[in-house]
Amino acid sequence: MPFWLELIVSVFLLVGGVFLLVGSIGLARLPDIYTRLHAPTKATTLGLAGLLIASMLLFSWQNSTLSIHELLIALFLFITAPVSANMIAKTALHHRLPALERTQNQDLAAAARERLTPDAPKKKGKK
Amino acid sequence: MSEYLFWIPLLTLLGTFVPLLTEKLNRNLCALLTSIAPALALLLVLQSAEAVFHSESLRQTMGWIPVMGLELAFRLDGLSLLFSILIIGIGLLVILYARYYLSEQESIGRFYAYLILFMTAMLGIVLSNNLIQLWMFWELTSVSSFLLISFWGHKSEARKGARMALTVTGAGGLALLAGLLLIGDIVGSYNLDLVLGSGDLLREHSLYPVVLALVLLGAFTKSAQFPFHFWLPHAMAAPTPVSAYLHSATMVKAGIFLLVRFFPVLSGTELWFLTVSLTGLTTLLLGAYIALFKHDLKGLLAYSTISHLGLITLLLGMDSPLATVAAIFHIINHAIFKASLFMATGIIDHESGTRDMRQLNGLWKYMPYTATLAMVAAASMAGVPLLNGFLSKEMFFTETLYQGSLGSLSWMIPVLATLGAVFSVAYSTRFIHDVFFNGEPINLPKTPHEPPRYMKVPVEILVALCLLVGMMPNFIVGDLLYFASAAALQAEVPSYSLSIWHGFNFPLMMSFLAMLGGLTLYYNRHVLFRFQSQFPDMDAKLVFEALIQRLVRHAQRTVELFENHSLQRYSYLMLFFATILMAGPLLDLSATAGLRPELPIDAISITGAILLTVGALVTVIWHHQRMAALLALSIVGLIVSLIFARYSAPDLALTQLSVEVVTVILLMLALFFLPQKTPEDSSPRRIIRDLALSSMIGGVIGTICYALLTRPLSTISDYFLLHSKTGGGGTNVVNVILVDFRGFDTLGEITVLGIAALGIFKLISRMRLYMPVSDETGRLWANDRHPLLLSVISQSLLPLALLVSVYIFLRGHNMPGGGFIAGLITSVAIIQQYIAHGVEWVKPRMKLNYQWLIGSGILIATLTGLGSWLFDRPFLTSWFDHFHLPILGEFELASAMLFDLGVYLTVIGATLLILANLGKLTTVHRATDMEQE
Amino acid sequence: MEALYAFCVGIMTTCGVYLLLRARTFAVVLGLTLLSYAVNLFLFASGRLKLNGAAVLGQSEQYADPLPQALVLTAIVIGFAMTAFLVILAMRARADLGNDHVDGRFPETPNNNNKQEKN
Amino acid sequence: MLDKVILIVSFMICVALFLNLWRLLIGPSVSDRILALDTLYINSIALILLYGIYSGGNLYFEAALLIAMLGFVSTSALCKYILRGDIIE
Amino acid sequence: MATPTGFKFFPMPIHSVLLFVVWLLMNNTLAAGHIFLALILSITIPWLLAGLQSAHPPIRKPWLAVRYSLMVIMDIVTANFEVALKVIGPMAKLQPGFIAVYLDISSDLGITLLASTVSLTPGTVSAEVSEDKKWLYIHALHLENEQALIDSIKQRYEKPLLEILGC
Amino acid sequence: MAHLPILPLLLPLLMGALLLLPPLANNIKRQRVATLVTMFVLLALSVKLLLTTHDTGTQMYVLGNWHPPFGIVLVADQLSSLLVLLTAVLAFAALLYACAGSDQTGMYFHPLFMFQVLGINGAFLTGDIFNLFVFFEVLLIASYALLVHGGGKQKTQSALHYVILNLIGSSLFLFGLGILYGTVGTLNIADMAVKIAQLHGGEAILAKIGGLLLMLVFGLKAALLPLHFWLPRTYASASAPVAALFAIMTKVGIYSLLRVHTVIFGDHAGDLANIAQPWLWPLAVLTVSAGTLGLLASRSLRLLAANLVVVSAGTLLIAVALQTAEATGAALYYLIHSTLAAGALFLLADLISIQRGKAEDRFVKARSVLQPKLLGSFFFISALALIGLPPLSGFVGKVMLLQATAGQTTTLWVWTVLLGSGLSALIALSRAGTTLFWRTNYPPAHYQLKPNQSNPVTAAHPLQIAAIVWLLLASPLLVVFGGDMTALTASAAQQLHDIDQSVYGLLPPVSGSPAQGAQ
Ligand code: NA
Ligand code: NA
Repeated sequence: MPFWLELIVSVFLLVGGVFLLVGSIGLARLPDIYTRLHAPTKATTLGLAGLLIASMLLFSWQNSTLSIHELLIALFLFITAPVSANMIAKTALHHRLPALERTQNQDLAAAARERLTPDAPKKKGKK
Repeated sequence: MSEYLFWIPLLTLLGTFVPLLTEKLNRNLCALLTSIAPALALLLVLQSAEAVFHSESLRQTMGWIPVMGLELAFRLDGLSLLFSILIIGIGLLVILYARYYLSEQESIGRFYAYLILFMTAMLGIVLSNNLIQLWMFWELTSVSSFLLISFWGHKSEARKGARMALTVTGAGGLALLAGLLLIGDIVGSYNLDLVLGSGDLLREHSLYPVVLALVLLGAFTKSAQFPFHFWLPHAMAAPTPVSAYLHSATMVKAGIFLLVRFFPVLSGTELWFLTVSLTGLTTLLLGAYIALFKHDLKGLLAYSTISHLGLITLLLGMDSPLATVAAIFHIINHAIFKASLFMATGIIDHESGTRDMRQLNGLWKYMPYTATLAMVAAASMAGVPLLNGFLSKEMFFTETLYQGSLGSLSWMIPVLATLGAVFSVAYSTRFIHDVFFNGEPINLPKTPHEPPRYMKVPVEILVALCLLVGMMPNFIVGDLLYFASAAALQAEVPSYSLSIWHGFNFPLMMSFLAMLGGLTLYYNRHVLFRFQSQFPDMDAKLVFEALIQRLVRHAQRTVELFENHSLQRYSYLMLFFATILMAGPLLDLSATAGLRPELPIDAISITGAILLTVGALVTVIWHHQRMAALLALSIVGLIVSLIFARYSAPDLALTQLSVEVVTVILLMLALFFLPQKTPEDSSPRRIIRDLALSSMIGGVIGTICYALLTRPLSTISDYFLLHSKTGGGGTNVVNVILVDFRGFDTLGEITVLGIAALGIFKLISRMRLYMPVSDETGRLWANDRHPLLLSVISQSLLPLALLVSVYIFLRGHNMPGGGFIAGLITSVAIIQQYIAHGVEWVKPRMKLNYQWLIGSGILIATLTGLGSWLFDRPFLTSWFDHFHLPILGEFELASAMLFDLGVYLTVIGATLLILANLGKLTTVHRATDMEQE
Repeated sequence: MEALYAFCVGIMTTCGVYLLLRARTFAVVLGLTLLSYAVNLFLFASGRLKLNGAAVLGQSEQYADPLPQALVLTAIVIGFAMTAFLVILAMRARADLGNDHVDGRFPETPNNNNKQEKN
Repeated sequence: MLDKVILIVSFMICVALFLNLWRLLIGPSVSDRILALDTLYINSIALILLYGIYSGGNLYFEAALLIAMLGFVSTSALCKYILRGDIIE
Repeated sequence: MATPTGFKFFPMPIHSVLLFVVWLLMNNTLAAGHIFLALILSITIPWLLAGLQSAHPPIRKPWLAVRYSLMVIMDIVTANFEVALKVIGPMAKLQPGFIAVYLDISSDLGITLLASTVSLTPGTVSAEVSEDKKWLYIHALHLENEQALIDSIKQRYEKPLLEILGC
Repeated sequence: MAHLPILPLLLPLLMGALLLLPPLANNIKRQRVATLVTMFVLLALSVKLLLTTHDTGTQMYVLGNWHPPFGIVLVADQLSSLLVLLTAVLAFAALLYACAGSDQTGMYFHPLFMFQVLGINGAFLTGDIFNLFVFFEVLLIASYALLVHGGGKQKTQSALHYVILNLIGSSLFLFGLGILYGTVGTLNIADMAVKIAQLHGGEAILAKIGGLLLMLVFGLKAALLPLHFWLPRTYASASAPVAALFAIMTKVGIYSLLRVHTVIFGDHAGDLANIAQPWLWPLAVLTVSAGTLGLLASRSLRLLAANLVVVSAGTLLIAVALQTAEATGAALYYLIHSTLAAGALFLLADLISIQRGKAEDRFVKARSVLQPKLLGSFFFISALALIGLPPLSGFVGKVMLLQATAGQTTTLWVWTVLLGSGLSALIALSRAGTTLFWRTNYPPAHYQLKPNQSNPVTAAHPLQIAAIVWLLLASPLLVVFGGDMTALTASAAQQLHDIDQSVYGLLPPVSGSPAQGAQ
């Protein structure tokens, strides 16, 4: 295997590994369920993407054909991760899990829980 | 020369059906037709008499079950002849008698059938020339007598009496069986001829005492010897014809017959003498004594029967040839007078409505003819001269005088015998005086009068016999007695004389004493009655029933002690047993590790092991919070599939993963209907106990696993690796094993899955549910039934998932995958639609009949296997070939694919039948029922 | 490695058996699931452990024993069917008997089962 | 070099797995645990892919794919259970 | 199974294309046999599943869709680093908060795509959609300027999505 | 008829699948006809199979044309064909009975019934130890589903115990199989027998554990103490045709013990010869004792019948423990007899409990049955047979067993419990019969059916009567043709104990040579 390829693969692997680790660190460290949601849903997906690219490169070289079926895993993850996050967020809201005290707009969480529209003065999104 | 022997019992056996078939006809006709078979049998017996009287024993043998030494072997010698004549003769009289005894409402057909069946059994016993056959008929008498005694089954005493008789005689029968089998084992044959010739062999065998005890148990229970006598009086609950038959000539005489039959081989020892004679003596005295106090006529006769049986037993126990002759003679005499007495009692009962001697008085006035008959018979029972009872009693007294086996105590036997005779005279006198004289009847239900003409005929015949035998013994029974004795002794018959006058001698004095004593005793009976009345009246029936009740209660308590319907105990016992079975041999295993080199440990493995361990432990620790436990369990499942992946089993990893998810979904579906928390209901002791056992098992299993892993092994698998491609057409050996080498396992496996689904559907249907309206904290459920994102994304993933499952399916034969995994992926994808959209949305849009899927899946797999029959190969022989098509290139077709399709369909059908229907449960009545506990 | 593997099997057996011996159906289900994991790993181990030896011809140099794998696969499927049935039976028991005790009732006090039936 | 990198990355993933386990154990809420499990699934995919790279085998892709798919189903079912109790209604 | 909308053979043309590509992707091949197979599957699977699909607005501007995807991917990559730093950095500095975004996009698919994008791009997670599908509730890991975040979501993601889907 | 040995499996399998599909699905009348015809054909085939094995020797069916020891084989020797025939006879009666209406008290009776027969036949016919496991599971899962047929609390409750205990059993089975494969590396029973004999040292010890675990598992099915506790209530709660069919289930365990512990761990197994014996015989004696107590303790006829099953299972286990051809032959005869008689009693108990109203089959005073003569005669006959009283088949079996156990060190124990169990059965059944039929509120003659009863009592359906008669007829026939029957069982036992036939005859001359000739 040429050194450059090994290097690239290594870099992707390391990046992937780091992001996976960071995601899990976030999961362990972050202070409330809502913040914890962020870490794994994206850091880990990106981390996995790193590994997948490394794998693609390596196997493409090894088998001398384009090996891109790993993309499928990435595709799946990118499609499903937001839904998982959404569902977990819903459970957190449903269980009225306390957000970090300094979380802004906690009243919105209450509205979100009941799937209502936010109060009239707070319609900040309106153009 | 004697091919007709088996016709004797066969005729009566066939005759059993006659009354059942002719019951609908007129009762007289029924009785008449019923008599035909026994009458013919009697003719056959009498026809053989001549041969027997020429010292021949007739024999007939037919093969039956050689493996168990059972043959149909009949033997007619003097003893059998005597008994056969008694059995059939008295039986015929009873048939006639019963015709008038039973009321119009009672099923005479059933009665006759039981009676003839019983007769058959008795004939079978006395004609047997094979021990097992003998036992067969022996037990048949117990059974058929049960039917007879319990003929009036709606009466409690009849039921209890019958059960008691059956239990006691049945138990004795089992002992007898053991004894006979031992005899057969010792002698090496069950043939009576051979056995009778092996007396010395038996007597000298170390097991002789056991054999003797067992055989005597059989004989004594049957012939109501003390202490097994108690059943007999209660068998009087039977209709009187039954008593007349069972307690004179047949049932109880079977025991006596057995003693006589085995006399040549078992007697002649100290043991025989002591047990048999002492038992007989006790029974004789006890029966005679109690008989006096019975107010019930049949009760009196019952104890009298016991007493006379004791007398015969005593004679046999004396172990002398002459005593045996006397015993046989008394068998005849007792049968005759006792049968007639019972019949007379029946007439009295029938015509006056009671048998209580306190009510019955002075019947002489109402039924003088019957009274005369009864009085003659009773006199015979008392041993009055010129009647048959006198003769055998004289012989009995003689024999008591001439034996000396009790040494210096031998004088007691004649004394006690005389004492017995005193009581015998006393109760006979009571029978005569208390019933026919002694004033006027008291409160009789009916006004007595003479019975119908033909009801008296049997009694007349029997009483006539009493007189005839009593006066002309030689003429009437001389030959019969002689040859019966010869057969019984299997040796020279000693000389004896059957005359009515032997001069003034000691026995005559004993008779005289007995007469005198008896009359005196009867005259002063009130003193004795008063004396007796201070003892509590022990009802054997009650005692026996109480005993059985106690036995039952103890049994119930013991059973409940162990069988307490606690699954925890049953599981514990099984697992404990398993631990013992495994740990025992393990202690012998000197070195746990074998010689196989071990793989090195790495960080990932340690991580996996820790995750797995923690997951498993946490599942246990959290099992009270079920949802959390489920999460912990999921970790374990995940790690297990990673382990499979690690150790070169990709197929297993895939399968484990997909099964895991379906299982978790299923558990959640179920959890909804189950309590969310497990209460703490194990005591600390139980927890420690369970922990101890489970860690023992875990340790043992782990050790075995390690021991296996470290030992080299050569298996048959090289063959599979070698032939997978060439013979099975696939490179994924595991898959080829599944669909080809061991495709039959897989066929079974999908059948299991299909059956499970059917069973689950069966369980779900008509289930009453408790549906919680809130979670365990009391929080109402969220109102968002179908979250938007989930719905949209799940929907768009479905085609993709299906594509993946096709991919997994198609590559299965050559790469990890296959029908099972593909089926699970498809199912999970569809389940995801149910989760995201709900049943109401999915159901109309997907009209798959899951049941049909299961059926067709199994069918396809089976038919694929059957396809090989077309090529004359065994079931499931696979076929594959490579084809080449232009443009598309080369591809492979294999029957295994079709088989796998069957697997695929079954899996989908089964999984969805389970999950979708489970989901459906709630759609209709969501949040209606509340928790109920 | 073999020792570690055996340890894992042992631990799962222990936990599974302990849960099997609990009084509630759900715990028993969990226990059986754990036990069947242990059983599957055990059966798998009867072919010994092998790294990089997937029994796919041409994919490895030395192959792991494929036969136990096939057996485990069958065992997994059958185990799934059985677990599923048990789970639903547990539901049914809850529905029919009103509780989720494995005996369908709570342990009795010793003095209420003295009813005797006479005949 | 690649071997060492793989070793390092596998070590990272192991640490990540432990962190997931830690979160799963301490919770505090069920949502946290579901999240931890979801992350555990993703890290397992990573582990499998890494093992595939390490062993040069082509046999592990499907396992990774399956975890991705089934992990999602499992997570959404668990959440649905928390939300509605009844996951199929 | 009924086909509510679309052609008889291609009830879901986009799906068909996707399936075709994915099949070849999975098999890592362009062999004729597989192309044939992919063709069959990309027709039959949508056809089989047509009943289980809700009607979605067709993609009006496919190229814009591709551009959008690439942009999102870039956003994911760059912003992931930010999140990584925040995760590793001191927790005390975090200023999380909820926001509600009013939705102009109305189709289910559009809302889903927007919410997914928001979740994938770092710093934000779509937590809930209001029952009337007019509001998207988002949790932000570090909320400094609420309005700016809302505007950026609407401008950067919602607008192109509206164009792509046409509603 | 080259495919004869597999037909007893394929027939119920195919019919089971077809019953799930139109036109048979959801049409009870068609299903009845279909399954009855199937069972009848199966009966004929089983007779043919038995005759064939008797005349031309063991039939081996090489599935997939993969020759032993590699593929799965079916082995139809005299023993297995005899049991397949027995199953057919019993199942036919159970099905007849069910067709009178109890098949409609729940779903899927007919397909489940077919699968149940499949599982039983499979367990009898297979020559492969793992395949035996698979068929065990088939018969178990079908039995789980059949057990809850008809519904009701009792069924659910006892099913829960039955299922969980058997699931534990299945796990132990797999542990055992894992150990055996891990020591000998083969699954074919005959091949295993050859290889077991060559084991020494640590491997032998491990294999011993495997063998003992299998003993436990088979013991669980065969109701060996202390694994029998589940049986009485389970059998007593099952619906009548199911309980009747279950009468064969303990025999599957006994058969497997015979097969595995005579062929694999038999006399010739070297270090591992007769490993189960020291456990088996005392436990078997205790099993009979437990069943004996159970007989006395039973409060209902069905419980009594179930305890009779325990007694007969224990009795058979004693014979199995003896490991002699004579004992096995006797046991086979007794097995046939006890299975059919117990099946009849279960069916009869159902009729009685239907006709006795609220009291069902409990031993209490109650109203009289509607057909006292008919049911009473049936009861009497089956009681005679089950107690072991002449002239019905029970005594032949029992006497032969006693003969087979004579002259051993254990004779005293064995005879005592065997005879004791007979006495206990006598007491229990005579009490049961007199109570059920005679201890009535009104004498039968005065009993009239009131027209407006909430729970109308119906006379037994002709099919139900036919089913019982069919089973009861077997008992006298077994005695009348006792010579032939005992010769048959003796020959089957001889064959099983003959290592040349039961092991070497089933393997290629040189074990391990690739004999595969497929494709
Ligand atoms: Na009087
Ligand atoms: Na539902």
